[in-house]
Amino acid sequence: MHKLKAFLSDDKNQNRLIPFLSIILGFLVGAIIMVISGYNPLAAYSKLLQGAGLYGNLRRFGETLVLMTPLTLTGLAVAFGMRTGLFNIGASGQMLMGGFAAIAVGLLVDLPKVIHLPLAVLVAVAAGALWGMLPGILKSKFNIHEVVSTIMMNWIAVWTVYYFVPTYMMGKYNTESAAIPDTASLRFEWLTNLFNGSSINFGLLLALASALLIWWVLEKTTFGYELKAVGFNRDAAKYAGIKVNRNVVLSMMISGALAGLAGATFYIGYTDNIKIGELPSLGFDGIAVALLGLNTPLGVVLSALLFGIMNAGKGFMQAATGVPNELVQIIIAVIIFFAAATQLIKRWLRYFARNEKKEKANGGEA
Amino acid sequence: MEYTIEMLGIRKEFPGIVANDNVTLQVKSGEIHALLGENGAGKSTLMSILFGMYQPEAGSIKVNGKEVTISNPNVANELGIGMVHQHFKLVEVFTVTENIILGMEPTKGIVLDKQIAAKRIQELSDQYGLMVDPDALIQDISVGMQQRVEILKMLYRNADILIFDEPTAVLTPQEIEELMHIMERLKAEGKSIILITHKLKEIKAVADRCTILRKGKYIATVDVAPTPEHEMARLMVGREVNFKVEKGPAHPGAVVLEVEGLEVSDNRKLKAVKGLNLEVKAGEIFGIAGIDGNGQAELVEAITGLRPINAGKVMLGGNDITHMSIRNKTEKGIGYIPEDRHKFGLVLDYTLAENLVLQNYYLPPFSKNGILNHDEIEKYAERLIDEFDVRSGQGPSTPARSMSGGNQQKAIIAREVDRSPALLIASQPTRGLDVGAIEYIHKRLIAERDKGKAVLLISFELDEILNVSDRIGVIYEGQIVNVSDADKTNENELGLLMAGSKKGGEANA
Amino acid sequence: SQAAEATKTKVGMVTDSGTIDDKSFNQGTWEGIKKYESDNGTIEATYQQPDNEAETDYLNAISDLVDNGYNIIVTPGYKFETAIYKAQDQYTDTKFILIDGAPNDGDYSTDAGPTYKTGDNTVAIFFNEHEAGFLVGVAAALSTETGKLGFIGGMEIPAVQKFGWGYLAGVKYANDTFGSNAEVVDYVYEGSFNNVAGGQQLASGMYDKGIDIIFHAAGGVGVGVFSEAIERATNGENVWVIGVDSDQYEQGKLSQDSDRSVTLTSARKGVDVAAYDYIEAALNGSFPGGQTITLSLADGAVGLPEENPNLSADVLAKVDEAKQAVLDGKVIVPSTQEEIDAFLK
Amino acid sequence: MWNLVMSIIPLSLAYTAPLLIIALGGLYSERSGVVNIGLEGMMGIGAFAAALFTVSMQGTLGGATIWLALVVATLAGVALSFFHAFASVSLNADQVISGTAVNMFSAALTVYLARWITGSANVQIKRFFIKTDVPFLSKIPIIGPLLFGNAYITTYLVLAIIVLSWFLLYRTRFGLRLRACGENPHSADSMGINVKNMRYTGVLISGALAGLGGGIVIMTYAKEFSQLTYNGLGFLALAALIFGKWKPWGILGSSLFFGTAMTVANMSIIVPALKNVPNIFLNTFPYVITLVALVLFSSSSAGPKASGEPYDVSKR
Ligand SMILES: Nc1ncnc2c1ncn2[C@@H]1O[C@H](COP(=O)(O)OP(=O)(O)OP(=O)(O)O)[C@@H](O)[C@H]1O
Ligand SMILES: Nc1ncnc2c1ncn2[C@@H]1O[C@H](COP(=O)(O)OP(=O)(O)OP(=O)(O)O)[C@@H](O)[C@H]1O
Ligand SMILES: [Mg+2]
Ligand SMILES: [Mg+2]
Repeated sequence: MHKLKAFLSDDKNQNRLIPFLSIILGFLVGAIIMVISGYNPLAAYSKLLQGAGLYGNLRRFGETLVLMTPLTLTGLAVAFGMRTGLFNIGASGQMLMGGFAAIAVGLLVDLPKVIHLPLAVLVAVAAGALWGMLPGILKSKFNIHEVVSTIMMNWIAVWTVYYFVPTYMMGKYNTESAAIPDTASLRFEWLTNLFNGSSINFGLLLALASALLIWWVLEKTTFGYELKAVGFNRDAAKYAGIKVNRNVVLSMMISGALAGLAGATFYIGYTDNIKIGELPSLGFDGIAVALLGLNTPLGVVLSALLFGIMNAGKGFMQAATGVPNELVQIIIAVIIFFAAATQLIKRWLRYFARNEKKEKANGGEA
Repeated sequence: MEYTIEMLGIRKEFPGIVANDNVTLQVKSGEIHALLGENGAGKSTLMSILFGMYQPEAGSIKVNGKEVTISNPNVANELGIGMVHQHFKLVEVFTVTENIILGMEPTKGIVLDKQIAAKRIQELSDQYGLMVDPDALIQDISVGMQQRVEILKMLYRNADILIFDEPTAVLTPQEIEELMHIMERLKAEGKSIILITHKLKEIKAVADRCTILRKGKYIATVDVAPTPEHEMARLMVGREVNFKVEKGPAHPGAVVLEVEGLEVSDNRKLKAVKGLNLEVKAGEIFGIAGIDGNGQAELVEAITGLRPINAGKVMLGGNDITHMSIRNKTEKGIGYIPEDRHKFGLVLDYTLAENLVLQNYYLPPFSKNGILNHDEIEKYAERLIDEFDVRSGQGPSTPARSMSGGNQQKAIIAREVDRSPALLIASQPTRGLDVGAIEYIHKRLIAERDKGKAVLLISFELDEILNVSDRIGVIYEGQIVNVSDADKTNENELGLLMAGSKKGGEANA
Repeated sequence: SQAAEATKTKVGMVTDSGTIDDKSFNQGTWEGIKKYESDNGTIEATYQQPDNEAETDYLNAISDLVDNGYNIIVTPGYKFETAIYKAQDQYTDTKFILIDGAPNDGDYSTDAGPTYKTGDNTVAIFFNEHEAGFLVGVAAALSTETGKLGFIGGMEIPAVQKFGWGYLAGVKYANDTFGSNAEVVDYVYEGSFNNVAGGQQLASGMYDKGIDIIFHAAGGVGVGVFSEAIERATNGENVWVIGVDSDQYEQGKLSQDSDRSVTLTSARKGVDVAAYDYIEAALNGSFPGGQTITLSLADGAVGLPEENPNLSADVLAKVDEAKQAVLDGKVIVPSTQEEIDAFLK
Repeated sequence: MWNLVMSIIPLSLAYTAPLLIIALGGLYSERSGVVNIGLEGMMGIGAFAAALFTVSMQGTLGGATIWLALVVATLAGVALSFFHAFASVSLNADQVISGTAVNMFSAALTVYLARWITGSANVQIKRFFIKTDVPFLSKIPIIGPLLFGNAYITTYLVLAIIVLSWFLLYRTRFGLRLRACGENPHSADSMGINVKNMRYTGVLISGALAGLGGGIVIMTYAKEFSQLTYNGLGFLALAALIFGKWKPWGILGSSLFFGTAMTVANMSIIVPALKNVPNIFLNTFPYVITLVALVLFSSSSAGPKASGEPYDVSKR
């Protein structure tokens, strides 16, 4: 028991425990709300997990992974920005532009899949990077806060798609593009079959590979060293001969590229076409994913998985138990809140550890 | 004799360290009481406790004989205790008046009455000869004036017990002298003063008694007048300290740094360096003496590349480096110990090891093809830590933020010196450090010189300039107005030149 | 009662881009289902509101329902066409009611276009929105005092377009037939279904131009249109809105206790009735599986509301005349861009 | 042309008012040293509370309902902002995370509650503010009809709050202290100011104003609460705050600028002269013009120095 106590009072362990405790607390609050509104929380959570395929339904689990895919990438985009001192609130717009570009390549050129698909993905990445580059330049050249410029860029992206889709790549209706041909799709027959017909796509592997790559860049390369130095202390980075302005632009571009890739996985892996007039909320969800994942690549992957499970399972939960799916959003918000309130949880942990100590002391006396 | 302040048996722990261990401090009313100790000895901690910012784990505090609990700075203020912190606590975008009245604002109805406040401040300023402009913005005034604002804050609150935590570390010699006068005037008005400083000369000049701490423990309290400087230093460090900088004659070689007609602007786009000429030779230490704000910072930043050059030429070892990037200049052989170590010198959120490779992380063996070699970096860090005696809790993986100022400075020096650049620029390298550390740093600079490197030393402290340099240039209003050999000049002459009294055509650099 | 529970049929609905309470066809459909539930007590209903609008989202929502025993599924909106195309084969024991669309594979890569197939377990239902639009067009042309009319669409989706074309045709018909002299001065698509402020601003601009009747087919944008009209009417101006989908008379009420409404009339589209009727059909064995059904003025599925307090008797009589002309086939209301272009010439 | 201007300006003012008051809310929070990403959520809960209060009370309370609804909206904003304050100030939490949680929480909770309480997430009200001409003032030639014609009374409430805020922040003891906490909490602390209390106050005021802004949206142009209420107004306000350089008059300027650009874009489709301009230019106009303005008027002015940093006594 006192091993546990010692474990709990160590600051590093506490930091690692916090996300998990936050999740538990989030579900607890969700349970309380359900009890108040007259639902059975255990049944609901069980159905939630069942809906996400955690009881062995491969197709459903595939859908969980599908939902996790773009979130991993937008989460990485935000986290990467944060690590380098930038708050990229424009992942949504970058993602939209990435997806738009991928769809455009998918529809407007005709190539065999081995070329067509990689081309579409690369163009998506480039488009996202471009959409991130402008705020980067505005920041480094004119000192314009990236929060303002990326919010503006989000809306510019929406209206750009709004114009170009009906004009150049209209599907059956004015409000959406045609569906992309199979040659530009991230889906593969064998992958779908592997997961019993789920819509899982190759984007998942791209997302996981990106996470690995970002981890490697940040931790193992001189480039990552420079980016982080700029994020922590611009003046010192400049002193060390690092080109700060160039790094700000590059960092926004990489962040945008990740969001652009998210767009590719979403629009040519998942929806197959693009609809006008909407900003994907996944970019904003990426903020939550990044923050819950402590802005580390592994953390982002895990928290995106959590989001994926929650989102994939909530419809099933609602159909089975009647619990409105907004509850899942509430739970996620509570989890994020506790993840922010680290000090509160640490206080509780310390309190717990101290009580343990007292008990032991009392025991020793007796 | 009645004590105004008594701190008895004070103990304060921080994670992993006992900052104050059974410390006693007794201050008589109307005296200037110095507090002496190495970096990290626990002086600031003790004062923070007295000012109510920390709570001690053990011990008691008496003010004018009455036991008190100082739970926060408000309580301290009410007890008549005021503090000038080591790092100024000023709001940069506020005016002097706003900073002083903050927390005790006079109002007319509900409207702030700044006129009344400004008048009162002007009066106080005149009374103590502080010379501040109540309407100036803090960000626009000199460090010396900022400090006088801090003093006014205390006076405005009628404090009787004034704590100065290293007030002189950031001041020019003239400002220090003024401050000493001010302190004496305050003492004459019946105020008690606690003065923290690493400079024994200052203690000798103004203090009545001195309490010495070492590694968190109380060592002694001595009367200053009969105690010689080296004795105080010995008590503080625990061994004999050598004050005289030991150095042999210089053997100057070829010109390494040559600056010609340099013009540079400051942050407000005003000309700060105006056609400056300068030459530094291999194997010599060239000291630049001058009062803060005469273009020193801009000169150094221009040479290192941190600031754009408007006109003129900078040559290094015969190559024109005027418009080279910072990185290129560094590679061509410039090392730089910056004045502001937290702003430029360190990435505080990086580990010590990461900071030690800040200038060469991209070179082998620390990286190859853009990939870092953490093992090599760690090995290198261990060597430097060992060689330069950088002390820290967790070795190479200590976060730089958690290191003491002295050790942070040592880390920077280790990094810059170990690269053995042809030109080493040291800007205020010993500011805020204790005598032991200063001694060490001076030794390293001289060792570089003896290796045949050029060293450019910028300092506001004439002692340091005179002791360490081989040649001395005086900077005044953006120009080097005089150059002389260190052994052929003296404090008086330099002081006059620095004040601009003897500007002449002798700029023969 | 346990036994009764067990015999209840589970009916599920999936929303398309709007929410369940969008005051448009999602809400209308759901109200039809709920009405059936409370009228008959033989079904148990729920709905799913997916986060995104991809085919996959719809298929997942459908599978969530099917896996939980829902075997009648109602889906309003053309966006479901491809999802139902797949689902109808995948879940053969489930009955699908697709409103506003016909199941197809969405493949436009060949010149032949997509393959359409309405499975035996599916019924596809269309509405002649243009006929409703036509009637409100006639009503508007006959009611305007300034002779200036406006139309605000949301996005250019088929249902909205058909309402708009019908409206244009109705105005022209009234001018030609009944001698009115009205012109649709502004005919615009706002570009979204959610810009409330934009709706208010557009409406304000139109009313300032002298337009006194605006027909909206724009969801949340329409909320702003009503907002502006109500304010102007309260200030004594004579301005009107024509509602869409359901009878929006209540929405147009000036205030809590006022009996005045700015809703001139509404272009009704009976999704609620359709949902109700085809659930009934599915339960009593008369489900027209495999059929594509178009509900029209003749079926009473589209048209004006029963009550139109703001239309004069004269106008109502003429609208009835126009309606009769459509029913008799004397007027073919245009339902495509080409047809409307020809009609207006 | 004149008619068009007469149409556009009053509408711009109506649209600007909520944006302005929400951005001003952000100002209080950031001036006290707490970044507030949660403005959108606070706006939303204010909107929801106003709508819910009005539907339940419009029958009994009569004409006072609409004013009380604004009060309720304000209080709801305060209540939600308390969580942000607690996390950011008492727990030294990451302020961006906490604000993000507030946004998610508000969006989900209001819809959940609306369905639970009213059976629909679409809460329509039947008492609201009506645009009218301000007596006398609207008769002034030229500026009368522009500034005082066809306006919501709430717009003047908002303008009054702006003036009051300027006074409060720059002319009173409270303002001096609040700003000190956002610039240098260590300084404020050493002068005996309770930094935590000031920051709580700043965040709660920000919740109040954002909530009020949401209330104004509902009680003026929207007249119903729905999920559409969360359409990014809070984020735009954040942009207006930064564009306005964290100053009351700056925010007034940036909000007006943005509100007008937005109105022009919305109205453009019924201006005959603009009929043939591709919609992409009209629709992106407000955003592009804002970026251009930022470039033209860019300067090094940054926000409150300590904004976003938890106050930790032991950190220097
Ligand atoms: N907030 C803190 N948390 C952890 N350790 C601290 C803290 N403040 C001080 N210390 C540690 O306590 C010891 C004493 O520090 P203190 O600031 O009192 O030294 P000092 O005598 O003022 O040094 P200097 O001459 O450098 O100003 C140091 O080892 C320091 O690292
Ligand atoms: N939060 C902290 N954790 C660990 N050590 C701390 C912390 N805060 C302060 N310290 C340490 O406390 C000591 C005393 O702080 P102080 O303000 O006196 O700085 P210092 O050592 O004199 O540095 P400088 O000369 O740069 O001002 C330093 O060693 C500093 O590193
Ligand atoms: Mg100290
Ligand atoms: Mg120090």
